[in-house]
Amino acid sequence: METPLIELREVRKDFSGVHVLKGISLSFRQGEIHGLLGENGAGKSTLIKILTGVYAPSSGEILLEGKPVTIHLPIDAHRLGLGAVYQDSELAGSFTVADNIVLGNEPGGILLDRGAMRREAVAIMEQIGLDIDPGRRASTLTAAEMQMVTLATLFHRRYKLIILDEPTARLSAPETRLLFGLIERFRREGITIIYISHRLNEVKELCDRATILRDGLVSGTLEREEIDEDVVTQLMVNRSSAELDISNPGLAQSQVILELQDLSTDRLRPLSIRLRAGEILGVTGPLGAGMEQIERSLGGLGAYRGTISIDGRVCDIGSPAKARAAGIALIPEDRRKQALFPNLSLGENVTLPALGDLSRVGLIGHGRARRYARSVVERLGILPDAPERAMRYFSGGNQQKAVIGKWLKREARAYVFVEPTSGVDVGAIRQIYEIILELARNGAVVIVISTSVKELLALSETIAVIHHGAISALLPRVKFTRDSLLAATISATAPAAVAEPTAA
Amino acid sequence: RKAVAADDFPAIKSNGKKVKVGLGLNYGPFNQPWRRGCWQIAKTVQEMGGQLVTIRGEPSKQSEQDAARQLLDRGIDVLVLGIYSTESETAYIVDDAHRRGIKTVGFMVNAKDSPAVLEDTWGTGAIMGNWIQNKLQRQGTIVQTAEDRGFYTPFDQEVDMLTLMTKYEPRMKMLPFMTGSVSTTDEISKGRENCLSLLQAHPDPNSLQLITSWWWPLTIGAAQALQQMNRKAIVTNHYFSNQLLSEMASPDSPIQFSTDVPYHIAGGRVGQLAIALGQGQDVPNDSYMTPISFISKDQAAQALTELKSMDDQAIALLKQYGG
Amino acid sequence: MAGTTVNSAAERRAVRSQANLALGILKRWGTIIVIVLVGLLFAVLSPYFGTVSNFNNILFSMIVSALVSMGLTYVVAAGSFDLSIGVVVTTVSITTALLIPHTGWELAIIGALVVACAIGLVNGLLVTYARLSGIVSTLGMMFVLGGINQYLTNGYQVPVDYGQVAFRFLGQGRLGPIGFPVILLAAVFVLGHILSTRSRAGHYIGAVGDNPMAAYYSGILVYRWVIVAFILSALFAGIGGVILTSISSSAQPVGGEGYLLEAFAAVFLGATILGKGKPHLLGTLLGVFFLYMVSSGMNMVGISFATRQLFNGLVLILAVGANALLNREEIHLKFI
Amino acid sequence: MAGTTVNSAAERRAVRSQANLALGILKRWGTIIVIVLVGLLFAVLSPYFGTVSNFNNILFSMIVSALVSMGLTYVVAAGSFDLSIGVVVTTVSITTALLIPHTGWELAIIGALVVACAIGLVNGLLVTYARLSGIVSTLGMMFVLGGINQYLTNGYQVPVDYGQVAFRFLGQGRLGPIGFPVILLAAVFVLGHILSTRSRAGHYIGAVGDNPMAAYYSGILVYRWVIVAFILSALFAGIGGVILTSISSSAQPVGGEGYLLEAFAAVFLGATILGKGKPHLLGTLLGVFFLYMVSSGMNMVGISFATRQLFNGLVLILAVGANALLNREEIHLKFI
Ligand SMILES: Nc1ncnc2c1ncn2[C@@H]1O[C@H](COP(=O)(O)OP(=O)(O)OP(=O)(O)O)[C@@H](O)[C@H]1O
Ligand SMILES: Nc1ncnc2c1ncn2[C@@H]1O[C@H](COP(=O)(O)OP(=O)(O)OP(=O)(O)O)[C@@H](O)[C@H]1O
Ligand SMILES: [Mg+2]
Ligand SMILES: [Mg+2]
Repeated sequence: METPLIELREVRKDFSGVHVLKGISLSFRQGEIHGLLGENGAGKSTLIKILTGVYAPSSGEILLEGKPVTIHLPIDAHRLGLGAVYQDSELAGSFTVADNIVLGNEPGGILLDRGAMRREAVAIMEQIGLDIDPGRRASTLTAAEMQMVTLATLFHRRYKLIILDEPTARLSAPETRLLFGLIERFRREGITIIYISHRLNEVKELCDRATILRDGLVSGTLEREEIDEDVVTQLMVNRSSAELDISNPGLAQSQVILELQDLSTDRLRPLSIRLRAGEILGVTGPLGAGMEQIERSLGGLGAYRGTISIDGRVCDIGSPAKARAAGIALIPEDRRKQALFPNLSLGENVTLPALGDLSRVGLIGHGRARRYARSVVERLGILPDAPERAMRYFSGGNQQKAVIGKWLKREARAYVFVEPTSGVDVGAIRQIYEIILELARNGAVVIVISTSVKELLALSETIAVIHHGAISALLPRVKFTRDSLLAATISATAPAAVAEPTAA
Repeated sequence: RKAVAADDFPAIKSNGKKVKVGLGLNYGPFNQPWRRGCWQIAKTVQEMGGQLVTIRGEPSKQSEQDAARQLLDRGIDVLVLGIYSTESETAYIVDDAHRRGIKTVGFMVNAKDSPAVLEDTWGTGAIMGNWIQNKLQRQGTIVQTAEDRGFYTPFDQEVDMLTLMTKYEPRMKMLPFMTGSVSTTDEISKGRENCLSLLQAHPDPNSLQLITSWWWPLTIGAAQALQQMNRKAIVTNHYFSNQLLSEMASPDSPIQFSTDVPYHIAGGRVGQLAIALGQGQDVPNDSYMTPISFISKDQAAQALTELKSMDDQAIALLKQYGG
Repeated sequence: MAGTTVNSAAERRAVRSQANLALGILKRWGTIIVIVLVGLLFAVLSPYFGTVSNFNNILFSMIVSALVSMGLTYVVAAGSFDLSIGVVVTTVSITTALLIPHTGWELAIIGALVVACAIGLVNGLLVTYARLSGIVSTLGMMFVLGGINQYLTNGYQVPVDYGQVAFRFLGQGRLGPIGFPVILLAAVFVLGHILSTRSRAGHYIGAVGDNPMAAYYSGILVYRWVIVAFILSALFAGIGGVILTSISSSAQPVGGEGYLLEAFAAVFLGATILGKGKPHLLGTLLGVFFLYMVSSGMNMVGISFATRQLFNGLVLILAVGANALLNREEIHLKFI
Repeated sequence: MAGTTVNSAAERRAVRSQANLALGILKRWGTIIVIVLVGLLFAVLSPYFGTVSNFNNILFSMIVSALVSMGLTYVVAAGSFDLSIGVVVTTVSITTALLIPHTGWELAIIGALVVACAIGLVNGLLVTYARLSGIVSTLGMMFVLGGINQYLTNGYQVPVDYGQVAFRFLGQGRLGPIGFPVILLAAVFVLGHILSTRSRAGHYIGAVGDNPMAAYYSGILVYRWVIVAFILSALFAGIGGVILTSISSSAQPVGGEGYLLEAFAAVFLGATILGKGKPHLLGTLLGVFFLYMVSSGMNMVGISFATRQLFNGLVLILAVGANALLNREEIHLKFI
């Protein structure tokens, strides 16, 4: 058989004594789409960062088309034709979208050719059907838009290998389609793709082969036809996928807790809805439809019209602090920017909202705090279970778990989760779902804003689909099947939406 | 020439008793007079059979006080208190010293319950005023500059003295004080900038007759400004320095008169007082003023050579004390 | 999965612990080791350095600087800068000296510290609600206070009556071998340390400094804690001012600015101590101690002004460097 | 979905544009308006302020400070601090003055600027590869250079022979009404401006300062550009030093430190100019001009030291404030 494009031999990596990759040997064939799966903290991102020169391996070697190569810096990788969109890719906030797309590979010599830069960027954006004002400052983009722009950066260099680290974590169904289109195009151009995701169905749909990492080791590589929920789950977290299935038994009680009356913003048409104790409302829709407006209003992040009342009391939610006081907890989507304190320890991160309860006479009991942190870490199975370790050292999924962990203690009346399981492995997803259901069981209202159909079907008791800033469908979960919901999210005039909104 | 108040300094003789004198060397690059002072203290102490204990510090209050406190642990009989800290600021050190039976003497600054040798600021002001008034025949406009007020008290005293003398001259006008920043900044440029805008504000050639600068870098700045705007005005200066004197010596420089504090004389007197104190001779807690030297343009060259030779000697001697 | 967690976690713990044995100590103690070594060097070079009374001297010298630096620590931890602290020392010192004759020393101190807090409050408001750059606004404040100091004193020093025994004891008194102000410093440090490690204020300030956006989303009153940080910084500087007044039985019209650079050196040097990588009070204190120890040591050894500065700089770079080189982050992208 | 983004994007554009019409102008010009107003104030108070020759004087006075500040702009833009720039002025000035007698002025200048770049390089290496905190290492460098300056000069000024007509022309010459150094400044500014707005270096330095991680991932050699920024800052300070030597026909052993605070004020004041919110060369230049205009104005009006400082501070706060208050983004969470 022909020489693989990339071959990894016995790649090891330890971060100052912590062994993360324990000897990975793996090869990627010319032009294949190779899925990479594994529980949170298994070492996927680390592996591809080594492959692209972000980290240096502790030992082992990398062969490109049979020849050993050394990759010290990302630029070396780019030169060798290895491109990647990392899980923690970011944009330069004060730069324009165009500048970001061509960043690092601008046309022109010592002096930049701004005109050409913009033209190239616009060309790329048209090519991939991305419609954002190229002159916009990147800091004004939504998480999903940022992700798409990050993807666009792959198009201004010629790559042999493209690595996508959980690209769909921040995308909704329609953009995911768009992305798959792009991947298809890469495949046709014979570009090899490494596709990291926790969404098995995506991997099944796309990949020719899939490798499962577990705890820093390859626990198996599957051919396309072998890829199957159970096998993969087994290899990943050695449990059968059946164990991980979960659904909302219907926890809604009678009394109404959260009531929105004609809630509206510049980008959200008046919306009225009453949510009962224990009710979990799932909200979905395409990018830019206005889902985020609900979260912003409830979180006190933006001005809104209409009233929000909790337990019958109308409350003014002008700021996150007020929202918090009113009993609303927002678990935002962009964890790195909006939820995590990278240089504080895992322990400090999860205890922060609970400090009040952990202190006596205004003094925080260190012992208490430590015990509490441990309990959270254990309950969520955050790996490594090192509460004293700085948050930035944790893997994407573990960071997400920590974000959820922040809110375990606080008794809020209403919780708003945005993409609660983005980048979380199947095992952990179940734990997070259990926590969410637990919150509902204890009589809180939960709103889950998510673009994962599977997630909504598993968690919600009621589901709202939003299009162009208005609810196009608001129905009990039972009224939906996977396909009908998917259809409903993609176009406003899907069958499910025909049924008149009668819920709650 | 000598100043009147400076003349009554007691004649002091060593009675042979061995004395350890503590002295902090806290002069920096701009403090060459201060160094000449230390030089004479050291010299006198040696000549009168005493032993000098030094600590090399930095030119700052903090460092000066640190050095003083550290010297108290060096088994000294007499402590010389230096120039940066005022009488109040060193009071606690003096009290501590006296508690330990260590005598104290102030060098160019008063010290609590101690004798001291002082810079004759009032005299300097008076001499300067006297010269200016004669030069201008008691008519015309003058302006003063020095370091920021409160930064170095003697300057403030001299400025006030001259202002006062001018008040009594109906045909003389004193413009508002031109503040010249502090020694951590580029004072020559500062002096130049200030003077430039001053001249801007007084474009009429005979709207300003004379600039008195109490600190030599500011003087040089002022002189440069005058040349740059080619304006004619007399510049007078306080404090010698090699640069100042060589500038003053050059024929086309507007600097015509300069006073100076002969630190070397003061140093000698401090040395004598220190020995006397250490030997238990009785010395009243009086402050003695230092004579004032002042030169006109034609004397600048000679003053420069004297200054240079003194500096060389000073460096040579103080080397052995880590100067 | 529970299974895997346990043993993988177990493994990791094992690995970690043995790794710690190897590097951990050095990492934590890198800077401190340098400090100790430098100390030993001086002790060898000069017989007078390693003495108790010299140790006391060092502590005594660093009091005001330590207080100012500790205050600054909070502001830097909150993610801003405060350039006005130096002048605050002077302003508070003047206020104290001016008040004493009228109100007696107890009220004078209280009054002066209230003034300090007011200044901090204004700084805080400017930086938060008024949305000004911390550097520019505190620089502006520095000038404003400088002006006010001139108005208050006309450039003359304000004496404190030598008869004010009780007040002068604060700065000049001794308990046994130890100077009383040193004890004050210790007390303030302990309080400050508790505040920053054990109190909610401390944690929130840290959180705001680390990621203000996240803090905001978590419903932390970001502005409040930034303002608190500025008040603390001014208050600490104020305490320094009061002690300074007592030490020098007077208030000087200028001079406080000198503490500014020292404070910054101390805070950022301190941040590297104990491998924390972010400003913390203990580190700052050790940082100040280091700076003053070096300066005292150089006094003792008696080296020339030039060498002195050279050494100062090299030793500073060395201390931070020692630590930086040991704490090899995977990717290092922080340049402040 | 294409649809939705289109009109949402469109909406946003629409909203923005109409907002611009209302506030935009003020936003962009807030600080500048204050500057102009202050200028007018002085022009009213003193008939001699608004003259061409005074304008020249202001420009002439600000040359060195402007060069230092412009250099610092690059470092701040790259996300670090450089506290050594002030002393670099002195060191380079000394080097120039020392070299001239031996090498002639042309080579002396080249040599001195090479020294400057070397210093910048060392700073850069310390902050990147050696992973030191920018503040501490450049502070250390500041001390080291201070010491070296002493060694080079023994604390005496280094004179430049009055016969060095060509060299002295650089700083003291005039072309018509305009001082030659002012022309030099203008030239350097234009080059620097092109460098930062049009060149790859400027673009990447900005990217690194904005988000080093993003820059690193996109294959930008982060360390290289940080180092370049430090070299530029030292180089600009060096040019300042050379001109200073020429202006004052001598090199002083100390004094450069004074430019440091001015530079920081200018850079962060400048960052608010034209509503950019991040440091840029034009802003810095205007910032310096503002500071020197105010000081010259106050000299003319002849106000007391106290009032002078007060005014200085208030006007500084006002200038930044004017702009900050107008630029009301959703949430303001930047406190430096
Ligand atoms: N810079 C770092 N320093 C120290 N430890 C690190 C660092 N980066 C990652 N780790 C550790 O390495 C392990 C693997 O991290 P990695 O990001 O590769 O996991 P992952 O497979 O990508 O998980 P996820 O699916 O959550 O993204 C984790 O335990 C993480 O804590
Ligand atoms: N220590 C001093 N205190 C007060 N005024 C002084 C002091 N020294 C000098 N002056 C004043 O300065 C002026 C010049 O002083 P000085 O006496 O040295 O010069 P003179 O008397 O003119 O010359 P000469 O003393 O030849 O005989 C005199 O008006 C004198 O009053
Ligand atoms: Mg990952
Ligand atoms: Mg001075």
